[in-house]
Amino acid sequence: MGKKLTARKAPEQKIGSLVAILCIIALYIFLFCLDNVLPASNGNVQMLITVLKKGAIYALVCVSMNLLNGFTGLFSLGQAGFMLIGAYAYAIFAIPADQHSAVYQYFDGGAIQFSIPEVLGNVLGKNGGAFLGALICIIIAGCVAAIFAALIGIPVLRLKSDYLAIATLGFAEIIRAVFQWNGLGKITNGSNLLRKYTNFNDIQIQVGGTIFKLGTIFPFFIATLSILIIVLLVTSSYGRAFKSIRDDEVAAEAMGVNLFKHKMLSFVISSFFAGVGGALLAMFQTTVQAAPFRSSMTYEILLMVVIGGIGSITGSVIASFLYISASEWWLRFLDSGGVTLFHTHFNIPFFRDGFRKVVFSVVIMVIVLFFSRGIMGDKELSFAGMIRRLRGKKAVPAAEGEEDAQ
Amino acid sequence: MSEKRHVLQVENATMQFGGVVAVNNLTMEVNEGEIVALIGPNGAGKTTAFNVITGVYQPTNGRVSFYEKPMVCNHPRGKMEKLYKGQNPKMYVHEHTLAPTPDHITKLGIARTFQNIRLWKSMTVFENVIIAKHMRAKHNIFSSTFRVSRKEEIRMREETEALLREQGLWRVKDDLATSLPYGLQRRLEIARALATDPKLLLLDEPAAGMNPQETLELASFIHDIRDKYKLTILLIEHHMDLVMNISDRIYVLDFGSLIAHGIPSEIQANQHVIDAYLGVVEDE
Amino acid sequence: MSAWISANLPYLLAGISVGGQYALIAIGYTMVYGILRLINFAHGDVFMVAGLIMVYATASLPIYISVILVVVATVLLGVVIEKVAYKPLRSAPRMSVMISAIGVSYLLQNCALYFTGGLPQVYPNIPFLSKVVQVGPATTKMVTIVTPILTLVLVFALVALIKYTKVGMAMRAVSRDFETSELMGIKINNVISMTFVIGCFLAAVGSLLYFTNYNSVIPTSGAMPGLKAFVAAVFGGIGSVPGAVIGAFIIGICENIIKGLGWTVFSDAFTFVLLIVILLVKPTGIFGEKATDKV
Amino acid sequence: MKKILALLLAGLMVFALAACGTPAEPAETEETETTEATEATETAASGDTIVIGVYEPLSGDNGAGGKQETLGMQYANSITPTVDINGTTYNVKLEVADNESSNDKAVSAASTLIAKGPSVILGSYGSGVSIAASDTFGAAGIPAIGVTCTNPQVTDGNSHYFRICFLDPFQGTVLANFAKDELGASTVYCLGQLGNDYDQGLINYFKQAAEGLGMTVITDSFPEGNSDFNSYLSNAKNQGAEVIFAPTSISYAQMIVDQAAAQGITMPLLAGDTWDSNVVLAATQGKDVTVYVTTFYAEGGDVDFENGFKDWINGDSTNLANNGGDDMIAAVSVMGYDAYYVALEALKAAGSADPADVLAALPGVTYTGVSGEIAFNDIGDAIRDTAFVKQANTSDNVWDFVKVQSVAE
Repeated sequence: MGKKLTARKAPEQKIGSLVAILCIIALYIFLFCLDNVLPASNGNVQMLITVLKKGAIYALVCVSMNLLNGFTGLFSLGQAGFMLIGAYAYAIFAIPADQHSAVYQYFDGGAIQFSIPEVLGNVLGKNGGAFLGALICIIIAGCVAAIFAALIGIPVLRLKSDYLAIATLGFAEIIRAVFQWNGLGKITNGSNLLRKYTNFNDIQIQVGGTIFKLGTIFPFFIATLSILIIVLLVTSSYGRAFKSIRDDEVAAEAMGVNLFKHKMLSFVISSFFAGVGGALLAMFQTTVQAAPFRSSMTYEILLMVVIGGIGSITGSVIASFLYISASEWWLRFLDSGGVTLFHTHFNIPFFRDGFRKVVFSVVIMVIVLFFSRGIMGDKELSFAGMIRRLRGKKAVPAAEGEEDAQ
Repeated sequence: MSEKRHVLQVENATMQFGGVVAVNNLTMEVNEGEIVALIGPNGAGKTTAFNVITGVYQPTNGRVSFYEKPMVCNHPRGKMEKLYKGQNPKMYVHEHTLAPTPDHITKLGIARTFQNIRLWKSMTVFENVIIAKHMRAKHNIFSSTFRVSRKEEIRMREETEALLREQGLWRVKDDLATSLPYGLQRRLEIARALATDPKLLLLDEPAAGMNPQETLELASFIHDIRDKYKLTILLIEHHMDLVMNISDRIYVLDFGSLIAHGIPSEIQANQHVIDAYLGVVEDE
Repeated sequence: MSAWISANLPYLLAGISVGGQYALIAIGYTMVYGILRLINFAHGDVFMVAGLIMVYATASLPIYISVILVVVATVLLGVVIEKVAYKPLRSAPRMSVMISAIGVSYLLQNCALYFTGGLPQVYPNIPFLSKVVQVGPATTKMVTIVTPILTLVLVFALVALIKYTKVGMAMRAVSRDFETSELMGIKINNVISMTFVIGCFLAAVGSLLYFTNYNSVIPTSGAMPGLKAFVAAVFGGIGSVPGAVIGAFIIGICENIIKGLGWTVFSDAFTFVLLIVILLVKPTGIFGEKATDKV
Repeated sequence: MKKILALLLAGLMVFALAACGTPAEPAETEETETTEATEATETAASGDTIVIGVYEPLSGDNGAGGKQETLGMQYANSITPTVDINGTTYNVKLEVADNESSNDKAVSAASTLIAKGPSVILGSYGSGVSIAASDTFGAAGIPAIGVTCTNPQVTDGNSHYFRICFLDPFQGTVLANFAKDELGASTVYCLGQLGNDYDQGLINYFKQAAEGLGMTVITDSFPEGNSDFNSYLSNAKNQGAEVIFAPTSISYAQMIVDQAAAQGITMPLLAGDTWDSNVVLAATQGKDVTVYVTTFYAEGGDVDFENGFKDWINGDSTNLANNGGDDMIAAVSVMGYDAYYVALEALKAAGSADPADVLAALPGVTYTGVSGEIAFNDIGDAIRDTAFVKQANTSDNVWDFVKVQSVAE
């Protein structure tokens, strides 16, 4: 009977997975072309690359927050704090040794005097060192964030709903103050920027005599991998247990789900990926400072999660790409005093600095008010589901559906 | 199995909320294979007793043993030492305090249903049942996430399928739990409890909201599952027909205290019980 | 001794005054939470907008009319926000309403940014409040002394209102049980509007005091006081008015003592540490009611 | 209820389906977007227009300063809207991108600018954002001219970032000398914003210099969003400070001045170039405070420029609002003005609008601007050895020139 069960994958699902994989491949080829074939001098390619990178990073962070808020029902607002930890942990271990005196200019070159990409670079060559070193630093970043989460979680996860939210929010603020403290300056550089560490531009491969840049593929690679792991987790037995806690804690406990253990797992894993996201953000920004990781960053992530749909991974991914593109790219013309259409410039009186943000917040309000369950609700966008719908069959709840990658 | 073992022993259990004594010095036992009913008027403390047994509340005083091994034990402490209104405050002072969480107790082999159905709303019937299998599966978060313990997952799915088929819920397996009709929801809650492989099943008003026909079916259903899964059953119920029909023994609570216990015919004749119920034999 | 007092009195004065301002904002949080179970993230920004209205109003109107205008306009703003952003979501999941609150907060901040052009606006001097006075060895603005007194007066008035008037009774009923109150014929919408009226009225008064003390209004002016006030509300047990006030004073005073002790880096962090410690000891705050989940 | 829910779900599905086309394949949609935008760039580049990117904070903590700096550039652009390169006259177009004073927005803002195809970029006010965007400019091969970013790290370790202002080590030393020589201080209380690299960096250099001069320095910092400075001012008083050095951003400056006056703090307040703003000046009016700032330019340096600038500001309500409501000339505006001309010089020297040529030509550019001689050293920093010290006149709403301070190094 068991064989029947596992073997009985619907044909749509097979096709769906195939389409999803093809799409990922196509996406990666496109990203590769973006970095290497399309002219780098073209500003719009630059802009597209920027938005895609940042979108991928936020997609990962949103999914990690969704795991906590959407799938486990833990209302936590500490995401920016864990991203901060990840960003710092990454940067600290990836600053080349000879740059320490410049970066830690007020702290005698800092306490840590080696760089993982560099150490590896001595063995694997510069490119290999940068790639593997960045990877290891990212994992370290995730682990440090996870360790912090485990320590915070022990006391804090006993709290319920809004009290948990405010406690985690407070924790994020505490972390920010600690990282800005001059007392830890030898490690965190106090209020000053960490910079010069391995960033996306350093990720490249050399085939023969040509160098191929992988700066855009890299964040997508990490984000896809991380999101894939989260998807696997959510669809596993543990993921179901998380959802049972979200739906009804008392019933979950009565059915043998250890609340503390599962909440802790979800919290730690979510923080791990928030840390990874923070590390990627550090790579993207090329500088790290604690100041931007304030509570408004958490709110922004939460907004994306809710716009995408709480409990929908594809929703989070879609929403973060849309959000980042809209806020950082598509709406920028609103700031510039007018629009240029068909080679004519129209001056529009309201269009001045800040109008973009006003319009953007109005758009957000409209979405929140009229699509209060978000773009996707708690459903997933799946190719299998689409095929089914196209065939006019009855839609099956999407939990079993295949993920589309990004 | 000549002599019957005590599956559950509740000794001197008192549950006090602030100054309110919800359960007072309750002592009861359930033997292997029995169907025992806990009855009493509304607000008598029946569900509170269930919550004490299943670890939702820690009793203020008293002990609960499962298969003659202490499982829950407490005595009045801290603020409660002065506030305590129940009996035997010193009785368990020298014993180890035991306060397992509900999931721990479920793992020992006690499963329950809820008075107001508590199914997982956003999940399908199938998922509702398979989650109850989660705790006994041999896996950890890594093996489960990376599908290393796929065999375990397959086993869980098979067992869930078997259980759902037995309970006649297979054809609705992909429906949302909350979209089922009321009777099926109750049935699903029992199925979910059974999925935890319990030895003792606690049913909190399984017949609430059912018509006489359904109630009649429920009686035989309870008998069936008792025999089939070798269960011991403790239930709270207001439908006296059902209670009298299926119970081996009955405990009667009123205002938190035990006022009577015995076989159904004894209870029916007991004046205390009649007084307590006076006119409110059947609710709803 | 007198040297010690003259050295430390300013911290205490600052603490009490800050506490009073937090208290006035915190009441808005706590009342809305008590009734709607909503963390009204926009409240801090309503407070900021009240400051801006004052700045713009005094540009063309005499100061006393401006003060009245500020109070009226702020109350109106609060009610409008409730009607537009929260009411349509009454049956939606709680998270959606909260997101709506965050959205409103964004909108208010961004509108403020648009209108002020991001420049700090100088808050006008209110004649009586801005006067510099001598308190023992310390010099301070009149508003520092007025704040705690006015706060306490308003809080007592509010507590009396909640306790003895019909609308107060309705509020208490609604905060107990939303559905039942509705069934009992209480006009929920009126009660909720009333909550926002009171909350915004106090925020407006708070903004008059706060910005007289710290005379600069920027679009994010409301964020920190809002967050602190919310912490104060949680600290005292969210939903409880006296709790919020006591929490606010404790936080205001502690914060300034910490600054005086030289731990300035951690003055904000300390507030949150205090909060987390309190929550661990009393998971629902000092005066919060224990949440009972009927099984 | 069910019906509504079903309807909602149906609506969602339609929306989801509609959404599928867009986000499932972000690549495709964004590609079309690209081609559109490419056309726009082409029109800009194919004509006789040269784009100069203005990378400034127009919102956030440094919004006020960024706006004033931008005004200087816009004024310069209004006077000299064209540039002759090798005999051809090109129109110069300023493209402004707001970096929101925040590092996490810096990269996107920089990319936005690059998308407009600039030959050179000016900015930013605030060093942190400049450093954050530096690599993005560098990767695109576009040179940048820092206007008032004073942190040494901006130009350190790269070849594409230049700047026309003095540096923090210089400014810190100037301020320390001033505190010692003119104010006769022996104990200085330094107050900066926690997490702000400008504040902390300048305090650090000040501290080094001041301790070298034998002064006692007490440092303190306040968290972001703080508005109650009474306790900090009490700290300064209780610790026996004779001067308060508070190189904060403008919005905090305003509150510090006001609260110092209310607390009756009579010791001088000393600050760096950020405080040289009419907003700070306005806060001092009618109050018993002493405020000194070091800055790049003192009013009266170039009367023609000043009159022209004031007329221009007063002629447009938006400009007036951006300048903080009056026609005070901020030193950052002057620097913005000079930066624009340095950029034009660089374009002329390069002989083309190609960023690579401009980059090659920039190190050799010299220009005599309103703020003085501008020439670059090996690192790309301006060679400057003087700073102006000004004092706030609390009754006339003007800055009084105090002295020109320089360090012999």
